[in-house]
Amino acid sequence: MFADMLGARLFSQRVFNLQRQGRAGTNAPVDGSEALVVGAAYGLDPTLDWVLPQYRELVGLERFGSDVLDRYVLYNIGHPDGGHIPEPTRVWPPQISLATQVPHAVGLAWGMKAKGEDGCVLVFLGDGSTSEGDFYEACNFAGVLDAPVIVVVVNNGWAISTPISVQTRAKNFAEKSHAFGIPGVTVDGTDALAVYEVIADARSRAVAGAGPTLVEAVTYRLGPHTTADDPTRYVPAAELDAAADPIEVMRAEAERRGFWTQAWEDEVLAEADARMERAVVAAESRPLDPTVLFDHVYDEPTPRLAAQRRRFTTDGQVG
Amino acid sequence: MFADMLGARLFSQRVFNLQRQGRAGTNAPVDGSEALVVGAAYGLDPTLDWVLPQYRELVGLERFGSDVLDRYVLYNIGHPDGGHIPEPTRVWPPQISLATQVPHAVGLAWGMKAKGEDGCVLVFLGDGSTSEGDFYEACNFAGVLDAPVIVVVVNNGWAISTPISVQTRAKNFAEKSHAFGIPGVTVDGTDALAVYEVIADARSRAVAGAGPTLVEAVTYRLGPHTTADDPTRYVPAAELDAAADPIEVMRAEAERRGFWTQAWEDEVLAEADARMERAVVAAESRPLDPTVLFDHVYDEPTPRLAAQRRRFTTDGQVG
Amino acid sequence: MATLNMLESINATLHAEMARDDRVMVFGEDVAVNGGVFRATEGLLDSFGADRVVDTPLAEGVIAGTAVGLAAAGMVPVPEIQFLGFSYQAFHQIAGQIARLRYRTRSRFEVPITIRSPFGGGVRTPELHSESLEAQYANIPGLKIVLPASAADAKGLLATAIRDPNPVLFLEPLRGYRMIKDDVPDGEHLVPFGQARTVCEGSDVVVIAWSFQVELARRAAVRLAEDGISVRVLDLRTLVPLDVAAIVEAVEACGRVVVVQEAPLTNGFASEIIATINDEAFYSLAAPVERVSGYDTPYPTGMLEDHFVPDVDRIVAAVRRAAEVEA
Amino acid sequence: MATLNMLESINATLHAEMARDDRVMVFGEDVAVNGGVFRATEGLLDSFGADRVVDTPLAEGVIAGTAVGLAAAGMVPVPEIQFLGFSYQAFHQIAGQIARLRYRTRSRFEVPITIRSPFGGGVRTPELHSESLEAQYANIPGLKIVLPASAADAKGLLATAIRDPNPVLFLEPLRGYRMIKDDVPDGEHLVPFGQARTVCEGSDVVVIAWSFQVELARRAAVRLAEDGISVRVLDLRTLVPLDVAAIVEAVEACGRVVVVQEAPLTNGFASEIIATINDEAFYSLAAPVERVSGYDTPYPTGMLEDHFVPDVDRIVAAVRRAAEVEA
Ligand SMILES: Cc1ncc(C[n+]2csc(CCOP(=O)(O)OP(=O)(O)O)c2C)c(N)n1
Ligand SMILES: Cc1ncc(C[n+]2csc(CCOP(=O)(O)OP(=O)(O)O)c2C)c(N)n1
Ligand SMILES: [Mg+2]
Ligand SMILES: [Mg+2]
Repeated sequence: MFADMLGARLFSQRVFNLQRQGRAGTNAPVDGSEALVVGAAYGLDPTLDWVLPQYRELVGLERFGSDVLDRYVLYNIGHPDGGHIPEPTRVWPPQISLATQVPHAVGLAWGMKAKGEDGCVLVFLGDGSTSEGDFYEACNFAGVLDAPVIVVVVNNGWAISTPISVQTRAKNFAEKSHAFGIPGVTVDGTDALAVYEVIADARSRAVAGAGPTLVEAVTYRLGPHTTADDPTRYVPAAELDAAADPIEVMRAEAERRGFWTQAWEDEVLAEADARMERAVVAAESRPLDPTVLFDHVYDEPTPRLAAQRRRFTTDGQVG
Repeated sequence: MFADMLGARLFSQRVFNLQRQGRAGTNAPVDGSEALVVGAAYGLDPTLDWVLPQYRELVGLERFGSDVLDRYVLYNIGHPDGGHIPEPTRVWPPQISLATQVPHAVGLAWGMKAKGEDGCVLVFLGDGSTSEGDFYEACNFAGVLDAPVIVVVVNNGWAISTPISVQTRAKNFAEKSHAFGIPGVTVDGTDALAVYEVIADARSRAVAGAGPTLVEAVTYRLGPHTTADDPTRYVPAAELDAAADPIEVMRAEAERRGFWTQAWEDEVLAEADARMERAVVAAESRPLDPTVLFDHVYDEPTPRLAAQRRRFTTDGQVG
Repeated sequence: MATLNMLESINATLHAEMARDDRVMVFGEDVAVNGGVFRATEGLLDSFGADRVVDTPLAEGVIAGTAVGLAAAGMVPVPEIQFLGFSYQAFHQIAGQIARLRYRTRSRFEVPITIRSPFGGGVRTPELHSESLEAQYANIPGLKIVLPASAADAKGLLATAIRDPNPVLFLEPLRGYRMIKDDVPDGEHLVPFGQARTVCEGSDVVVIAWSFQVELARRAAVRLAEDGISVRVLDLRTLVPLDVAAIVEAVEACGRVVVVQEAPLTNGFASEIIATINDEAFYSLAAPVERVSGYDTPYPTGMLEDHFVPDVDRIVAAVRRAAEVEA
Repeated sequence: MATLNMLESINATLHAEMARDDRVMVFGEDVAVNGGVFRATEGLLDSFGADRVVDTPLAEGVIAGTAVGLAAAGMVPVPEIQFLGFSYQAFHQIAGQIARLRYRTRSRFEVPITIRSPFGGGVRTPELHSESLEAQYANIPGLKIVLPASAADAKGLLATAIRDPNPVLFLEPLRGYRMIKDDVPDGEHLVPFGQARTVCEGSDVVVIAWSFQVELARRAAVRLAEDGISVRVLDLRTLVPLDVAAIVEAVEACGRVVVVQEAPLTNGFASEIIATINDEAFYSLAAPVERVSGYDTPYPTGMLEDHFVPDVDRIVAAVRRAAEVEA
């Protein structure tokens, strides 16, 4: 798990830097959430379970297949194929329209249950996103359906500049489970093993037909919201300094247990670096024919769309 | 209160019958909710507080002014003025788009607080309507704002044909208050006095700046959903028979206390009947110039709208 | 060949499609036990069981949103939005998600969703039950928009919609649910999208319409025939895809055009028809295109409805205006 | 007279309007402490305090919905939707409630709400940040739709919007936030709605545009002047109300028309412009109206954006096509 966490942070920083170099668009670093994303991933079965991320989490899902990162890099450089994470990888692309992924996850879980498939669905959303009606409608329906879904609220303390105190007066985000009549758990999101156990547990309940679980993973956003954000305008320095860094937590733990050596970490980082380099090279050298602009609107283009494509290829005009 | 309850049922039945006679459109009878609507109304101050109903409740708000019923009759015969409950009556017209009134109520309470006005806002919605994101978003924001609002869930067991077991797995609707970090109370909606006390209490908290309260009033829908509904298709007869009728509850209570006489009730009903008759006559004789179709879209019609109105009055054409 | 009203035709088609493909699921508010508030889904629960015919909580957003996930799971979701006006509560899922999922994922996920919803005025329904919103969806690429005007088409278009691997808004004219009655072919009957239907031939003026307005146009054509004005009525059937060829052919044949819609005038779909004619058949126009339309007001209350919705008289008058213009 | 970019002009106008009328409230996601993700609301919190400048929970539906109640309480709400694509989450409140409250209540309740929201492409924003949705709102009576194309108009139109007792969608071109810079009149400056602006005079072809496309049209006009094609550019400023008179006047003067929009082609607002010309100036057209538009695809990812959004070359080519048609 630690290796994946180290990788997650490195991948995230590299994507962040690509934006700084004008090679990628706006993106949101994972900083602070490495443990909970990786811990959750290890609590699932990548061959049976699905993950619907928000956007920060994709760098930590290496366990679900290398396509996740490769496509995430493509996504961030603005290549349309970045939204296509190929079969059989059971991870959805980033969701920008916040909380809309929760109904999708519930529907997917409902469908899996209807088809008698094993496995479950895990969906991530942020603390701020819990204020959207979609979160509530979906969790409420999941309860009624006994859907095999795990809803993970990544409580990193902030929604851009908005602190959780402005999002809700609920005691905590796990408390919201009372509105749905489903179990709610709060876990330390900087402790990968604790998250792993909570998710593994929720998963067994889900696949056993015991229904959904709401998990609040508490962490702290150690970086800016995105490449476009300046957190010094609103994040209290003291609060930030006091926040635990999951990488350090894990390193200390590994060291205590005698697993960790600097050499090992250096090697992991070197590998991750090389792996990321390959992903970036592959992404930036991936060809793109502008006419794909017209593909995948429907399975077959409508006559009007086909006509627009023809004009586009001939004289770049429409009308 | 009992008189208003008797009136509410009678008014509601009369409007129902108007539809049967082709003199009114689809409408929803109050049957079963008389006690909670009247009890709630008595817990408020009509000169300071606002009520935002769903649709069933308007017949029980006589305490807020006779305009409420008069306009409700107009509304049901399809007269546009039915949506205009004149100043100073602090009641909104029926809301058909379910739960959209809850954000309105929270905004109104927010505005009253911002202006330092006394008073609070009470909003009704049904058990089914609590499944809408608007209910959740609004209650959650109300908590953050400490808005002086009382959200009353009229749990009459049904949303058309859908029982509450299909709406949610929450233990009860008051439980949903945990998601908002606000107080939640469940009260017997067939007991007008109990409702009165709960609302009066929530009101003092609201005006004292202690914030919102979620009230679940439990009752049972004794009639069809609306004039267009056939409940025998889905309502279990046994359940219906077992349900308490708030009018009978109140009558028994009044009798026990020695207030009630048949003569008194007959007189109340006779008055209510006459009062309703006046409302219907006034409504049906109210003139309507078709060109008002074009009024009140904006404070001043846009040139295009004015042109459409001109064509309408000359040759009834548009384009 | 049986004579059915539109509601019977839709109900029979849902039965047939659910029997044909066990991936088809019907869900929404009051669709199961109650068989739908108009009985469009009557009997489905008994025939196909509670796993495939499901009453949902009262929340349009999650009805549309779960359809996305069900589709990803390999199901063929046929959700119902009880009245089109309440699709507003699901707009972020329909316009923002359902319409775009295939494009966003380069077809990793298909979206064979058919959203059924009744709409349309003239029958004294409460607020937001009557609104014609097709134009508000027509500017959203990725959706197909289907509006049957006959019981036969209700069958043929609904079957095509359910089998279509793309999201379809299937809009049912509630005024026509029982009023529209015609012969419906037995057995397999598929009407392809993007093929307009010529309801009646004519050479002087073409009236272009969809949904219930087709019936009004037909009646207007009958009345105008008595005065020797030959009116062709074109039922678009689907707005997306649009049968541009049929429109062009009709405009070239008649030279004079009336478009009928119940939606408000400004930026209703009639505007797109006129723009399309401008693009493709400008030189065939002998007169400006006439619009018969709702007005730029919210849908009014019952006592004013009949003044708002287009009627036969207004269509007749518009056809006369078009016919009178000197070429 | 100061030279400001659009963002500075909007920010200054919000300051001025809040100072003028203490009923004005600004609220939305990240508008207070952070001053908005683009800094459009920078400094308002310090100047007017936490009761009038409020960070809300992350929920567009309730941001729009509470505006209705605030208006009923006598406030003048100026909510921000952080990006127009997320107004979909509030569609049921904007289209279903805000646009209709006055009509439903026969003006018992007024709705002096101005919803500010940035939109528009070309700057590599994430999904649903770029979409041009004006046409999806234009078929909803009761709303006014305002799209400034200059810093001066941003001031004059925003001040008018905030003072207007009707709901206004005030759509800000994020591509132009810093790029568009011009002289902004000091002090009181109100631009009335429904009065289009002639950006440059011309007699051969009129290009009709709004929002950032006006800037592209202006550049195209400059380039075409070099080849002796005289192009008039008309900035509509507001789509509702629409300045039909100015459109007719321009069509009569030029006879040839190009309409530019960034939204998808089908049923974009350009369709309504063409339909309006058909109604009011049909006989003045010397050629079919040309549309320069986005395509009927969802808004694409960054690497494809520049192929989707209209550019100067496409406008120039369309003008040439219109100019070349034999009268
Ligand atoms: C529906 C919607 N509204 C607004 C936004 C703009 N936005 C992007 S990220 C963000 C904050 C999200 O906060 P949170 O849910 O806590 O996730 P985090 O970024 O902290 O991981 C906002 C408001 C959006 N993307 N989608
Ligand atoms: C947003 C919305 N969705 C659906 C409907 C259709 N509809 C009208 S009443 C109703 C049931 C309402 O049930 P509930 O909220 O419990 O109120 P009740 O009628 O029981 O008082 C439904 C689904 C509607 N009016 N609005
Ligand atoms: Mg967060
Ligand atoms: Mg109910």
